[in-house]
Amino acid sequence: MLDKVGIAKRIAKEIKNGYYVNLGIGIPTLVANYIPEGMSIVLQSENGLLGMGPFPFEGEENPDLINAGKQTITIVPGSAFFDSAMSFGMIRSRKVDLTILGAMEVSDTGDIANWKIPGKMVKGMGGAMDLVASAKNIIVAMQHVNKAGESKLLTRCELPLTGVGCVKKIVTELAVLDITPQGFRLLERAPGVSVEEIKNATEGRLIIDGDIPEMVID
Amino acid sequence: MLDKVGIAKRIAKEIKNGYYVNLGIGIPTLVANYIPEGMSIVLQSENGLLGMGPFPFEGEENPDLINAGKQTITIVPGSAFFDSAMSFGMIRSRKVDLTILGAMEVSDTGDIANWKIPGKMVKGMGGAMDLVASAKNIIVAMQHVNKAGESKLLTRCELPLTGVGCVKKIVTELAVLDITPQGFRLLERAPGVSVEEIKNATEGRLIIDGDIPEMVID
Amino acid sequence: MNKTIANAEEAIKGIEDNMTLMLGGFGLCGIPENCIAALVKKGVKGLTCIANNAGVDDFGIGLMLHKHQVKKMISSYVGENAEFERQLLSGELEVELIPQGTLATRCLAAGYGMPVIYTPAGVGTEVAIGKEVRKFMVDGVEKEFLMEYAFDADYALVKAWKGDTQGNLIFRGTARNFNPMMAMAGRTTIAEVEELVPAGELDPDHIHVPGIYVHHIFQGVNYEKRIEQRTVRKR
Amino acid sequence: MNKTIANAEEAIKGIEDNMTLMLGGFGLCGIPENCIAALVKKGVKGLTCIANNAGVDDFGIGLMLHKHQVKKMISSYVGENAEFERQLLSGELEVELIPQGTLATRCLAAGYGMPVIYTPAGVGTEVAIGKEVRKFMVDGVEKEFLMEYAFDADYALVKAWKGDTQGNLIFRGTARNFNPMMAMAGRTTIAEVEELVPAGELDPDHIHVPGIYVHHIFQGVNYEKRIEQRTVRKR
Repeated sequence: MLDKVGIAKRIAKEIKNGYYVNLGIGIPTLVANYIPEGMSIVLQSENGLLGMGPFPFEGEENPDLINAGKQTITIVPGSAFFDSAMSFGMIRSRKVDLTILGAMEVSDTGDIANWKIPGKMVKGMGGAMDLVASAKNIIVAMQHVNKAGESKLLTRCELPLTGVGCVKKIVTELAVLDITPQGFRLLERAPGVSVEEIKNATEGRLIIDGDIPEMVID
Repeated sequence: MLDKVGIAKRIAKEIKNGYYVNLGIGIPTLVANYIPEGMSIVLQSENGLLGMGPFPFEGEENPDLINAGKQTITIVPGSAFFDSAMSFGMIRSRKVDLTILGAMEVSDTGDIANWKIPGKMVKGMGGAMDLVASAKNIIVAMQHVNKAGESKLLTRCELPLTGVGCVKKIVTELAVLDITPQGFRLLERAPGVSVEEIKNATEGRLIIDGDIPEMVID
Repeated sequence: MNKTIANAEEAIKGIEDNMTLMLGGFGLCGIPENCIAALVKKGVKGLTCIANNAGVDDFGIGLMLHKHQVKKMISSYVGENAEFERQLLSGELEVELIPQGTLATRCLAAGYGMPVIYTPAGVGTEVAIGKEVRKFMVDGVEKEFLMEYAFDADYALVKAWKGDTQGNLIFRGTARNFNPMMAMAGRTTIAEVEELVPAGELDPDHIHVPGIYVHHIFQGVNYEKRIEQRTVRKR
Repeated sequence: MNKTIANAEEAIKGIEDNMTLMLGGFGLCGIPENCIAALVKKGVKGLTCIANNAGVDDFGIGLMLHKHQVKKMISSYVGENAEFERQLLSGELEVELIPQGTLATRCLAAGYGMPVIYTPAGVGTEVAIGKEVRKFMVDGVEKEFLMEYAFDADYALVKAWKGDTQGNLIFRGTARNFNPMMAMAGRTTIAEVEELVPAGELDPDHIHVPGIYVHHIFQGVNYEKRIEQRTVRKR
């Protein structure tokens, strides 16, 4: 079973040289720490930056320089600032190669729910609906089951949707799966996790085709 | 009867302090020379400039600095460059207070034709259709009659239209007129021109209400 | 064409009860601090505020919420604000949540004179309820889009880094965010800047918002520029 | 993410007969001189060119017309070019004239992922023939708009003043014009610049086109920058 860092590390392996990547809040943010050495990628922050760098050294925080999670950040050489209209313009026109975000539920047709729990205070969708509606490649980082042990990989999302038929790949504490017309397809097992466990933790249609390898995470 | 300079001088009197003004090619360009001293206006050039100044001194021409007529120009302090999308964005959102342009024909309902003569090489509308479709205030500088003595102020334009129901005011060699729901309304006569002459030169509906004063030009 | 006025109080003179305002900023970054303070002091009420966020309890739009000046928020994300939550649950405050890109593009549409725009954001979700859905071909595939209207705001209140007396604006870092589009979108636009310079001192190639979009400009005072999430790393 | 390539020849390698190209520039100001020269040398034919103008007889797109490489021009104004006129009248060349703001905004739409935009330009004229007309309220009055589609171009060829190895672009003066929107609109975008600098040398607040929109960048050579209408005043 993977911890959050494990999920982040596994997702980092999906990033290819030359990618422009948008990282959501939470586990996706951690992915930036595990991008293979020597790989040249650019992080987009939808509040208006290409070329996001790491957190600043203490004392060097700049209130005019934050990411979409409102955290103080730095920039890397070759970065560019722009306004929110251009930021979502480049998202809508599919210039961002990969979007990594968290989810509360995903359906076996690629629907995603990650912004609203009825009965709880609703904070809003931020840029998530724009990102999922336009991204050419979306990887979801999420927990396979909730605290009550119920599957979050469903036939149909129960929570209000963020986007329809958009998720391409999912990395959970148990498995890597992609979305096919036939439902979730199991690609890899987390270290020490059996196919049976994944089957039991997945409510939606699940395709298990041949031997399922265990993930390799350095 | 006014010459071109006279028409330009008369139109210059329509400009108010604080106006953003777009000047078309031809007589409208001349208007810039007769803006009353001490008046603060900004000239927009739709190829991407606010704050157009006069032609450069010889030897100081800059190929990267032209107006919408492709002439070398200068800029005044406080100017700003922008791209063509923003330029027409500010035109469409009616931030430009006054548009002055030439015309081949105008109808008594405010239609304008100024871009195409069937049978002759068609060069294109440039930005004219955008300007006339959006400007909140359009003044047309034109000849009242063509070389054959035929009126260009018509009941209905014969040439292909540039825009519909958009012209507010017309200054010709003979008169100043505005467009009302009842047709052209004669406001002023050019020096030495009689109401009768204007009547004869106007094919469209013409309202002559009371005494028509002679224009005062500088 | 001098658009300079003395201060925020003078700038917001025309803002009355029940108007619709746009306020620039993302979180607390790039917010019009001086204008917000002046609005709180003036006490106008019943405002509809178009702003990406609603500030925190004791800063930004949170200060206006505390004085019950806001009738409705149109935002993409409104966390980090207990008073906001209280007013929302008690029914005092109305909230319309819309996707962040939709918010930005509806401002752009207003500034660029486009009556509507189409976006795929929110298709198939509750955001789409009551909206026109239309299919267009994108990269050879049919895709659904929502029609969204341009905003119409009485005032836009924006904050820039530098500005000149003609109203030209330059932003810095991610404090730019929604400010340029809102500046272009407001029926009347008020810009507060950290540094106001005479016309001619800004490089015309570096202007982010040309002065034609700005009606009043003033140099703000006492910028706090509070940081919402201070994150750092060790040396 | 180094997007630098050696020169125009390498940049246009992928451009084939019958493709659709966007070419930046207004008149001869800000045109991609090096790319045009390379296209002439390569001799690709049957091109559809989206460009505000068609150059003059012996410069700009006029050079491509002279070699009969252009099948169709989509422009707002095409005067100043005798060879153009000859080919048009003889039926060799097809021309679609569209309003200049429509041209700019159809590029913007492509770069910003908007399938269509609405503009009042051309309503009631022959430009509106065959197009959807729709009414929207503007300032309390109903107004008609035309629906215009985003452009879809295989390549955009743009010219900037400075650029860096990541593809970030900065323009100068009115040489900016259509270049930024075309850079954002092309499926593949090639930028030629007068000065190419390493990443980190350009101020990130001054970038007009972020590198994400640019696929190949190179430093151009031998810029002529011809002036079309030399107008001066006496000292």
